Amino acid sequence: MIDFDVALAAPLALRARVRAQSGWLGLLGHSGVGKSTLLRALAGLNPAARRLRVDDRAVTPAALARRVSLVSQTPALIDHWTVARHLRRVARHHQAADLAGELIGNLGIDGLRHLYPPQLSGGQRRRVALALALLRRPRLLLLDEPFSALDDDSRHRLYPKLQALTRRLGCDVVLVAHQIEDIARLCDQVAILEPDGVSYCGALLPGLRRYQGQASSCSVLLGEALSGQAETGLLPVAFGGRTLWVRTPRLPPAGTPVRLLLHADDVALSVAELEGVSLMNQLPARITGVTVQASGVLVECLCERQSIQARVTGLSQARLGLREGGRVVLLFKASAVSLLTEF
Amino acid sequence: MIDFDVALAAPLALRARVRAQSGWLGLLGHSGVGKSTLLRALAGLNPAARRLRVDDRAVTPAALARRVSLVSQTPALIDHWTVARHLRRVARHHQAADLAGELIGNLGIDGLRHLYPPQLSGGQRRRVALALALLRRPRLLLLDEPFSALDDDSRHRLYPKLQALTRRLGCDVVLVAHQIEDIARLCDQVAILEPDGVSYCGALLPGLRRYQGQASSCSVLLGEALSGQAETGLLPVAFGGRTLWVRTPRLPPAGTPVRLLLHADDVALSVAELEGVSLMNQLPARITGVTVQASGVLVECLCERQSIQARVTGLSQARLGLREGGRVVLLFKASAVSLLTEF
Amino acid sequence: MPWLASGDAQALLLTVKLAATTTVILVALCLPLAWLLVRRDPRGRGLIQSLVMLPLVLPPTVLGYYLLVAFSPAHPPGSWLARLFDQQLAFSFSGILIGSLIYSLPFAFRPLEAALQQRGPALDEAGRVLGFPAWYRFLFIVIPGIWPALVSAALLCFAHTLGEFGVVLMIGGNIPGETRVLSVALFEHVEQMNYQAANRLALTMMAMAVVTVLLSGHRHDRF
Amino acid sequence: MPWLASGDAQALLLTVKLAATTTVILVALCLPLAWLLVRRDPRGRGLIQSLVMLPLVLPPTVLGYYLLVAFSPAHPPGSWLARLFDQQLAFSFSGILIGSLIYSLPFAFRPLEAALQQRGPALDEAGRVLGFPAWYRFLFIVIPGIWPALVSAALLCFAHTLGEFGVVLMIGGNIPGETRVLSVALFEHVEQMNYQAANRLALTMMAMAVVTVLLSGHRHDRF
Amino acid sequence: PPAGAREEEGDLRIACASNFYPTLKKLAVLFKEDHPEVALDLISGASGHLYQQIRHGAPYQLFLSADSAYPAALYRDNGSGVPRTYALGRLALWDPRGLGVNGERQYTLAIANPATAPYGRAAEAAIARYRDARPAPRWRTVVAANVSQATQLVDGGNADLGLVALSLIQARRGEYRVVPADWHRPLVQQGVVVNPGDPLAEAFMAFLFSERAGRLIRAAGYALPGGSDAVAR
Ligand SMILES: Nc1ncnc2c1ncn2[C@@H]1O[C@H](COP(=O)(O)OP(=O)(O)OP(=O)(O)O)[C@@H](O)[C@H]1O
Ligand SMILES: Nc1ncnc2c1ncn2[C@@H]1O[C@H](COP(=O)(O)OP(=O)(O)OP(=O)(O)O)[C@@H](O)[C@H]1O
Ligand SMILES: [Mg+2]
Ligand SMILES: [Mg+2]
Repeated sequence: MIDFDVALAAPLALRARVRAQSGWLGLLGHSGVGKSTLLRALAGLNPAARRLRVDDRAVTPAALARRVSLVSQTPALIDHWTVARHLRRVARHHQAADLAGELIGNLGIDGLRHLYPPQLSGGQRRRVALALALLRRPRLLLLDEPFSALDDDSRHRLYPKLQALTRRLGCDVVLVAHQIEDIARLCDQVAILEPDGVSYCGALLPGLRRYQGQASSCSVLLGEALSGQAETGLLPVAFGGRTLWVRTPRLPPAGTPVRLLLHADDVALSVAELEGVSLMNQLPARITGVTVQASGVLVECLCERQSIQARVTGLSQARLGLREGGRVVLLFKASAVSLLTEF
Repeated sequence: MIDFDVALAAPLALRARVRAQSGWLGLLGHSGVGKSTLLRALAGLNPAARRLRVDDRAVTPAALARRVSLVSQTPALIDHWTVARHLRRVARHHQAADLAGELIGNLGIDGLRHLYPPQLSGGQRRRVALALALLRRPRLLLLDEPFSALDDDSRHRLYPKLQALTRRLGCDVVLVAHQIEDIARLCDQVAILEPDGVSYCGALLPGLRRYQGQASSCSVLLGEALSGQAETGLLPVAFGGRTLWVRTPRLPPAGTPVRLLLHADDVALSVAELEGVSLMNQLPARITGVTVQASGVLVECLCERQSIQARVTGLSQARLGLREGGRVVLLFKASAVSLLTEF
Repeated sequence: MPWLASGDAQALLLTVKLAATTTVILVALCLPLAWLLVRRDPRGRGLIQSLVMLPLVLPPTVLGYYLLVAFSPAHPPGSWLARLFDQQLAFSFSGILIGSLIYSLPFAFRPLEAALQQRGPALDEAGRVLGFPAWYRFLFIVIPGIWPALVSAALLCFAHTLGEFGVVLMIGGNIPGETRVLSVALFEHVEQMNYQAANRLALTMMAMAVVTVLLSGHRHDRF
Repeated sequence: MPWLASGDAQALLLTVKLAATTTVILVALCLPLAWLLVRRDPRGRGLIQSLVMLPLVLPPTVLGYYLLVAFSPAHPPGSWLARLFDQQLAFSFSGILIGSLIYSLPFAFRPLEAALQQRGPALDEAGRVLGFPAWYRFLFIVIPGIWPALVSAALLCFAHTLGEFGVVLMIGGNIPGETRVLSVALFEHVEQMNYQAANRLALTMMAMAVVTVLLSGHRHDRF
Repeated sequence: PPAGAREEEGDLRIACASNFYPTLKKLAVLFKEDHPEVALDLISGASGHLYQQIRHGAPYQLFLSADSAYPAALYRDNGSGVPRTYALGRLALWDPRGLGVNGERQYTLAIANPATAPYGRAAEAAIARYRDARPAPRWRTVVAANVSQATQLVDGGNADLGLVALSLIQARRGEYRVVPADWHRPLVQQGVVVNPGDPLAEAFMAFLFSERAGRLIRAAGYALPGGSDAVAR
């Protein structure tokens, strides 16, 4: 359970109430809206916060500081301690020597032990700060854009490790990230911060849709992994009575419930099922809504009782005669589907 | 012409030689490889650089500092100056009062004028630093992850403005970004920095391919804009004898040569042209190569004398009988193509 | 003839003892006090800051005179102090130590406070984010973080106590082995127009100072 | 009866003039010197640092004596100086000014150097990135950036010159309106067992110090 | 209390005005010949300082002051012994570089501070006396904190002439002229036993008035009380 209620004092007067399930919570908001300020208050670093309630109890900043770890946008480290000394002292102080070795390996900071913080690169500094934050075995971990200096590859390798770790340590996470993809991959829930407070707090997809306006839309599909062949890199997923094909480097065990992400822009429509095409997924569906937008026509379909969106051009809409109640086939490649579930 | 040759001294002994066309050059490299250190040396901030040659002439750090602007990962500002004073003083010092107003508008920092740097959010600070860097009318602009605290939307709105500005000011740009997408959108060329030097410096796509290994592949297509209807958001592009449809919010004037980016993962293959589908682009092509990769089968095709790549699953390859010399139709949505050219 | 007169050697030892004790006590006292002022920022902060400066404003002899009055066992502050220390404070080592402490207070306090004000809060926050308790942050993070300022304050204190003279002369009374420090001895040599001994003593003191400063400088360049 | 004797009022003015001049000159001199040391980090840095401390090590009276020797028009340094300043330095305002400058040098130099060392390079680089020339960065970026340390150094200087006494007494010759400063006047009152006048003067000096410190504190809290 | 100590044994701390200190050191050697068991601590300082210290409990047994005001105050307020004059200081005009007083250029004359030092007061009186007799002399007076600093000013060349203690200069180079004793009030050197009845202090006091001591004191440039102006030269 992530449950807090914070009122910040002027100059950034802001009241933020969030109540969400345990796990990873994405915090969305435009630049300068107050995300970092809110996280600092939650970490007990804003003595001017007018109100601090966590789990429905008033808490002092000092009490918060003990249980909450923050990795800020530009993490502060102790300039006169080496990385090794940071790790050693924090581990000693929180009886976490065992955890230290694991974190060092997972975050790739082994080679940095002898360096002082001013010698670290931006990405290295963040990884060190992340390791230190986890070493404290916090109840709540606050991450303020921790991945922005990592390239896509390293990021994707890091995510499952992080999720496993936080699950094991039993700590909830609030993640601020400007890459929607990071949020979508890691979080089950999001909160949207606006200048007058938290305007949304709940499930991931409605949140993302709300936050991004109609600019980009995506669907989350729920299914169950079937057993596939690892060599092909293709995972068959039971989706209602049908099978979807998902490209993924590692296959989850059969029977795992999986969450799939599909962007409306990656879905094409056809009036009938096709032969002789490389598109692996063809789903017959019923059109439940057609919305004309600046960027195209958003077609909302229902298939196996789940909602899937496709965006096509106005020309195609006219040509195929798409309208509510009509029947279409949804076409998308196995590579268009991403597996959100980390395992 | 971007042309420099820098040798850094220990502890990060690194020799970097880059020679590229004028414009935007992306600098790729893993975290900690020395990108920021290199940029600092190029900005004249590393007095220990053992060798500094620009445009084939040896230069001193001080001379570099005069002509080169740097926006670093955590830009340093003057803590006791308001944003307004920063802008005013830098503008006065570089006779750029006219430019200031424009930058303030474009970068959305108007509301920040009365704030001191410690009060700025991460994204605001970067935007202010960017404005100041441009105000100096540098010959060379060095950007070290300037966009990492901006959300996708703001970023995409910023790009064309930035490109127009740097073109007008006649300044070349070296951009470090961990989001490959940023590089792909903004840069025509990339350099790859590895621990033992610059391993690649040249055109964007081979560079990206080389950097990412075979994980993702994309093609760049050259065409010429035709006149389209702005309301539809669709741009017809003459591609050899055929017409491609590209979704874009703003249409370039007819006759503009355009560069299009197409990811192999967004291209499907079919044995014949299809009817009754929403896919706007169907290009007949000849297969020139088939490569089996861990992540699928990369099919290289030739169409209108340009090379386009598609990645399909091994299953599809077998089903469609794809092999070198065969004929296929390339299928992709209008939204799968991004217009790289900014205008 | 030895380089220093025998009395001067004794004075040298006493001086080093006095200067070192003063420096250690002052730094140990001013660090927490200044930190408290910076952290809590109490209402009376400006007043405390200025009170701390007062010893500097009075000529040392005059300050010494007032201290002498205060230490006098005839009336209250002095009689209490005498009972507390179990001896008369004036004309004893404890007495000149207290005098030195008061007189050198500003040199320790001010630079430390300025440094803590500029770098302390950021250092403290860094430690807080890592989950260390307040005392730990102060001892192991804040103090090493302002090391150059600390060295500079300690040096000022030490050197100032070496040369200090008015207060010590007044409340110490020039008693060999107990309160006769180098500066007093040097003063006497000059007063007696004993120039060779004076020059030697001055050279010795300056050499001590140079060595102290050079030694203390080593840590500066750690980063 | 007026609060201060008429001679004391004159001494007050002279003292403020001396202290203010000393402070301004010292700060203006030490800032660039310290900055040079920090930026260039020359080989002899440690030596310069320790030389600067030397005036502190000698008892003021002794320092004054050596200055007298140096100022003596009978032989070289003094005879040159006398020609340069077109007057004998001893027993003149210029003379006690030079004495004060030398004696207070460490208090200005050390805190400034420590502050410049800790914050200067980062501030300078920020200005460099914005394309400002070196002199501009130093004047408008580095100096305001170490403001608390600068105030603290200036206050130490000022207060120390107010109370300074040994050097001035030695080389000044106690000439009313020219070299008779407050501390000398105060010293005389005590010596003459003129306790009421002494107390008043001491109170006045301490009040001046408190006001100065309180005024200087205002800028501290700008952020 | 010193009264309980054996008569010829123990510590004796003598606080002495700095101008008399060199002479006292010589006297101490003599005294030790007679009293080998006595450890002497000689403490020099400005008479005013020493007075303040004694008033506030300094552990000095005997006080040799250059200014009669302080012993008187001690006698009055502190219950100290009766002040006794053991020597009279003599003022001299010191002209180490032989400039003569009536030359063309302006001279700098160093004197001790009349406000605090007896020699300063004497010098002031002497100057007034001199002015009464002659047209205004061409000199500028600079004031040193005490008489030994005035001597240093002349010695170092910062001042041309000095009106200083004869005891400080008679062994040094250069010309001097002793100022007639009646040009100023007598410069009494007074001794006072801080705690009356202190045997060691009393013993030293008695020694001061012995003939051997008197000879030494006179040789050092002082006159003896009661005696004529019997200074050599
Ligand atoms: N003293 C002040 N006066 C006015 N506004 C202030 C003051 N201090 C901070 N602010 C504002 O408070 C906000 C702080 O935002 P914060 O750093 O929490 O943003 P953020 O959501 O983390 O943004 P980013 O995504 O760019 O990091 C900024 O908009 C800043 O302008
Ligand atoms: N004194 C030193 N000893 C050893 N290595 C050092 C030292 N100083 C810096 N380094 C190394 O130099 C590198 C500096 O990298 P730099 O900051 O240029 O990386 P970067 O490519 O910008 O990385 P990022 O993408 O994370 O910002 C780091 O790998 C760091 O470990
Ligand atoms: Mg932020
Ligand atoms: Mg970097």
